[in-house]
Amino acid sequence: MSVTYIDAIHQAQLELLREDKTVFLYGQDIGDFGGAFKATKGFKEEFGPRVLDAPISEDAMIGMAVGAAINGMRPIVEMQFADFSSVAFNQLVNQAGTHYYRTGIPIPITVRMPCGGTPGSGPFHSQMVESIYAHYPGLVVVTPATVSDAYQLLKESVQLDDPVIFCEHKFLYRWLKSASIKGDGLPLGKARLTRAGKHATVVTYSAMVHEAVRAADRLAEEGWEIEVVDLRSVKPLDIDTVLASVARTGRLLALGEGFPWGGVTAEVVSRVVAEGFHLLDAPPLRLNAKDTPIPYHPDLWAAHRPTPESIVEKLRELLNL
Amino acid sequence: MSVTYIDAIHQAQLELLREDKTVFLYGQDIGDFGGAFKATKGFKEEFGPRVLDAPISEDAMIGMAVGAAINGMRPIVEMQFADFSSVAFNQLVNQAGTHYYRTGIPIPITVRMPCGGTPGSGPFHSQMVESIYAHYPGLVVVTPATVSDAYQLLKESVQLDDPVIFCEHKFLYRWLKSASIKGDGLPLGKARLTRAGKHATVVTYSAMVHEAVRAADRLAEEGWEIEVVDLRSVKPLDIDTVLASVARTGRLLALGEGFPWGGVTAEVVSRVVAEGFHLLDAPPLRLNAKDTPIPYHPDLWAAHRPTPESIVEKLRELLNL
Amino acid sequence: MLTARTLENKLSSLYKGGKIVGGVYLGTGQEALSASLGASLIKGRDCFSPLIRDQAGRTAFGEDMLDATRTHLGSARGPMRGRDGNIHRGRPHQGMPAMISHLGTAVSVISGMLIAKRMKGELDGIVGATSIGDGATSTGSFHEGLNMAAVENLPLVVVIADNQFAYSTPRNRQFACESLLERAVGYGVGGVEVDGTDLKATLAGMQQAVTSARQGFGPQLVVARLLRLCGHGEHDDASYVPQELRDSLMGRDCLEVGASQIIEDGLATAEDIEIWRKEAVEEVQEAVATAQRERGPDPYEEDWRATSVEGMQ
Amino acid sequence: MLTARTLENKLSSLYKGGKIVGGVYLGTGQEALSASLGASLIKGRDCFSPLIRDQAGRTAFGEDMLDATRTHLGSARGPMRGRDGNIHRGRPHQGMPAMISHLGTAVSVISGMLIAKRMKGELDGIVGATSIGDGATSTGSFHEGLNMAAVENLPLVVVIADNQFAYSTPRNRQFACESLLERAVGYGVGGVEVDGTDLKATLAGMQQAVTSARQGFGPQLVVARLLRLCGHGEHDDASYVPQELRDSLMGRDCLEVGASQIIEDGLATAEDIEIWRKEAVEEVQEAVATAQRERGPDPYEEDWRATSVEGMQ
Ligand SMILES: Cc1ncc(C[n+]2csc(CCOP(=O)(O)OP(=O)(O)O)c2C)c(N)n1
Ligand SMILES: Cc1ncc(C[n+]2csc(CCOP(=O)(O)OP(=O)(O)O)c2C)c(N)n1
Ligand SMILES: [Mg+2]
Ligand SMILES: [Mg+2]
Repeated sequence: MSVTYIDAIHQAQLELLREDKTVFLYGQDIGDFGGAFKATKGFKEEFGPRVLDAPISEDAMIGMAVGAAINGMRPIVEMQFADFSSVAFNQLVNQAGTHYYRTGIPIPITVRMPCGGTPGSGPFHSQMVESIYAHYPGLVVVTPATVSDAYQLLKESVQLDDPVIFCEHKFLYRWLKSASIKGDGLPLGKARLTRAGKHATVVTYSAMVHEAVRAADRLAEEGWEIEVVDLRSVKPLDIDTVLASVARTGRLLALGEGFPWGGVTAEVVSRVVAEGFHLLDAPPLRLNAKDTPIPYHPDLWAAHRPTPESIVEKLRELLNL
Repeated sequence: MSVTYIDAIHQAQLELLREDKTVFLYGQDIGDFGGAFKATKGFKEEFGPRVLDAPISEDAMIGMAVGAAINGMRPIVEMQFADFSSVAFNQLVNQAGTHYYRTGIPIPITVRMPCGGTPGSGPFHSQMVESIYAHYPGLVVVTPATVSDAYQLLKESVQLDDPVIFCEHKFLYRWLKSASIKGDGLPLGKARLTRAGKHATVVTYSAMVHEAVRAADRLAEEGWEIEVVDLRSVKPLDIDTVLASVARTGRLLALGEGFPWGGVTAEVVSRVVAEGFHLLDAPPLRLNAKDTPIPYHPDLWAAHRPTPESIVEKLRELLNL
Repeated sequence: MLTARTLENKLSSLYKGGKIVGGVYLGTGQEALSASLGASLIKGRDCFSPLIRDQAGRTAFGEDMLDATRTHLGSARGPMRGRDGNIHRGRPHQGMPAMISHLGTAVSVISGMLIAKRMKGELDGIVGATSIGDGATSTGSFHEGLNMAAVENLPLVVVIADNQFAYSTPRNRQFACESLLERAVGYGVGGVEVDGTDLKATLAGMQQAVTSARQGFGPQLVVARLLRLCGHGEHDDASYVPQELRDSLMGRDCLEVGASQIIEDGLATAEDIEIWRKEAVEEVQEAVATAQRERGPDPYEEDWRATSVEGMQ
Repeated sequence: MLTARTLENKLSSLYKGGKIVGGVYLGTGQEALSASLGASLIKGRDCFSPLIRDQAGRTAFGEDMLDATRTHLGSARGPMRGRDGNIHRGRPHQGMPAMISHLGTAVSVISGMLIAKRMKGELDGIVGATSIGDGATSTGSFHEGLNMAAVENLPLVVVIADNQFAYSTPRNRQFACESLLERAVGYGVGGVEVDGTDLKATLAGMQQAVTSARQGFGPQLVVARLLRLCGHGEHDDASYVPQELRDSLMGRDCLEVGASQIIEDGLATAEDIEIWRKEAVEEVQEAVATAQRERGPDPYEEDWRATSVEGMQ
């Protein structure tokens, strides 16, 4: 039997709801309907008043969660699509993000963000949001790439006392399967060496981990050994693991599916050069999506985001520097 | 007679309103009251219906501006404080930012953002916003540091066919004076060499340009010649001017007043290392504000943001590397 | 109405046959409402920001059917050139903005279009209109936009299609008032409620509202009760809609009601309608065939620019 | 009320004397309304999210005066420890969240606090309350929050201080309805309108609303007409308020009206009030003196952490 990425998210929430009476769910269509992606299927039946359908009010959804957290609950808010969290941006960065620093009271809310592109989803159902939330103080930003991480990091996120932006990748929901939901137990905050190598390091996260591995597979045929580091969370960002990898390979490609200006890849490169300049044998490079809205047409979409082909190409450039 | 930074913004708007009937202003308290910072003083009298007081509806303010721009107007929207644009975030990045790419129709709106810290302004009246907007495709992000740039870049921004996030620094409003409003005519998109040097380059923008110059002055007493580059706009980001400077000095400090994760400084460092790795004699460093909300107390605030002292310290670190 | 229904049925099959990717969102059961709005507006003068379920209104307002088929099929020749899809299309310079997905945000955009016209002295006799669902009235955008339009006394018509559900969420989880028309007074705007399944009543109510707005009486709310006779999108079977509701008057098909009204009033015969239906089928076939023959956008020819002025990225 | 006025007068002089940096925002003229709210709530049980002009309500709800002076003066010992200032203070675990500046956002927060109580089975007989200005009703946050509370049928009281202006913006540039109470029906909530300058009337109206909420009748809107008798902040001379309005009944000082009502009803004599005034002055002096003696936060001792769990930044 195999477990999908969305199964893992479902299972994590199920256990959280069962284990902790202060956990509750809030989101559009998450009740009887089970959510747009069925991540909450069956919960309404079992947990009744702890699974609440929200009106189309993302700002109020987050404000409500903050209030509930103040009074001892651990809300999990489901955004129907991460793209719609733009409407809740203020409550996320200014209400939730500042609360602990200002008042000394932590706000254990988890906001589930179905992120990332799938063919035909277009400009408003495909966005990555990790970079804008990580920019603000006070928010933890988690970006699982594997089935077991989706499960384990979600559990850890909800158990954490601070607000977590939990970025789930929609492309992985049903496509990514695993024999087991149990992982290696790596805690939130630690990056994982997904694939060992010695010629170059690709640092990435979320769905791009798999594209990076594909690119590495192709280059392996030519004798190149590419190391792939999965950040798992972009804030905190486990720069030690990244530096250790760069120390081995001397070459860095920071890879992300988000827009190219700023963001995770820029943060990774900047930290690596500040702390590990001497480790580098070549200029560290970045590969992101293009600097336009995410196009609807699958052909444009495939050209907009990094693909195994464009990653291979970029890695060749890096290896030749 | 001397002109302040806010005078320059006032004058630019006055001329724009006089020269172009399609320019109009929208914002809270900008009518008879002349705006929270008096940037629109007297305009209601002269331009009547082209100066409209807005309700406390930042989302609608931007939506309205987009609609007006579609139908041929050039709205200037004043946010009372840049911090409140978080409420309009969605309309800015998803409505305004995507419009040209999706429809082929440019949206000439300019959003004036009173940014940055002043003592006692606290977490919600001090924020820098350039990094979140520059992250999104389709928005031009302008960050003037001088009186003449405030004037000239605002005029260019409004005349530009694309949406502009115009980041004015509140600390400069009345503190920064100049003998003349006329500048060197450098166009939007070009960075300026504010101060020539040969030992290290500080790349910065907005109010931090002045703090960098102060730091450079202090180090000059010890014989260090620090070059200061004023980006003027962070998107577009004039990497050529930055690279030319780094080519001269071999050392880079990227300096900003924003939060430290991601943002302008990370983008600058990442581009420099990608395109000018061989120019560097030392690891490029960054200095930003601290990773907490901006504190209210002036003593905390002064420790939260970069100061001439902390810039000097960071530059010494860089010079010793 | 008939054309829209015919077109949408075809789009649904194309989606189910894998020819349209992403999603297909239909207005089945809401055509009388949407068409009444489109038909009450004047193309080339008025502005109209259609939403998810407005194929009928688009057609009535004069949108070229090719815009629909090309956008759904991703043709490079459609108004969105493959950059956006399905209902996310428009021709802003022809008075029809291209919706973004974020609900409620069009209310202020259309208001801005009217404000521009006012400033240019072109507002006289003009109306702007947009549609919105019952669920989207819960957005801050809707509130801010309508309130702003009321303050500016704009000739705006906001049509609320209260189809009892937002995706799967029933109206009692969305708002606590009896009828959304009760919101009108709080915004200081006019309003009318109609039975959205009744073409004649809907058209009459719509024309009343559009006329009021046109005459300078400020924003008007039109609240229609009806049921969407399809899923939220064509991926959804709408099994959450209770059978009693489907069987109630609200579950009537406005197209059938409309047809009998037209026949009853002697405006057309059943044979006429049959002929229209056939004509619609032909028109749809042709528009689909044309779009299907056309290429999608070529990624290698794209300029990948999000700003119109060069060097601004 | 008297205490609040006395405290705020003092804060104003401290600001003008350069002892308080940033800004000072007062509730002068709104004390009857705010105090009525605070006094109708039960500390330790109810939740109250005060806004800009709620010093009187804070005091009546039981906020320690030192919280006010310490926060304004930036003492490290205040609840905000110098990290936030002036009115941006609270003690969330004592039922009083610390407002952020973004208007309207507290409505959903206080609703969330109530939802938590409901889930924990502690909601019975509890009320949550928040204040908001006429201007802030134009925010999407207000709309989303109140609508959500109505859907959840929460025991929430939202007090709208319609003081005719939002900063300098008069109400006719803010909304187009006659009275903001007209919004209640559209949200499906109860409501009452009061003359905010009349202490007795305001207290009666407030208690009615709080009681309704407490008894399970869902959210209640209290709309008070009044005038702010100070600037938006102490940097503002409010010269945009027309003299006729100041001279109207709305421009009455609720403190004076309240005093004569108390005397008239035989609840206290003029002498009693004089004594209270003196006591208030002393209390304020002491609270100010204490806060002034205290240190501000030491930047070198700050941990500069925005998350409670180590290693999460
Ligand atoms: C701000 C925002 N949140 C969530 C969504 C996702 N969404 C798309 S349609 C929809 C339901 C809309 O319901 P309603 O407004 O009643 O319109 P209907 O679909 O019934 O026509 C939702 C929740 C969205 N598009 N925008
Ligand atoms: C979202 C948002 N936009 C703008 C502001 C700036 N601002 C602070 S107070 C104020 C006026 C508030 O008016 P009102 O709600 O009537 O309250 P009052 O000051 O009259 O008590 C404004 C515009 C803000 N705090 N939040
Ligand atoms: Mg609906
Ligand atoms: Mg007010």
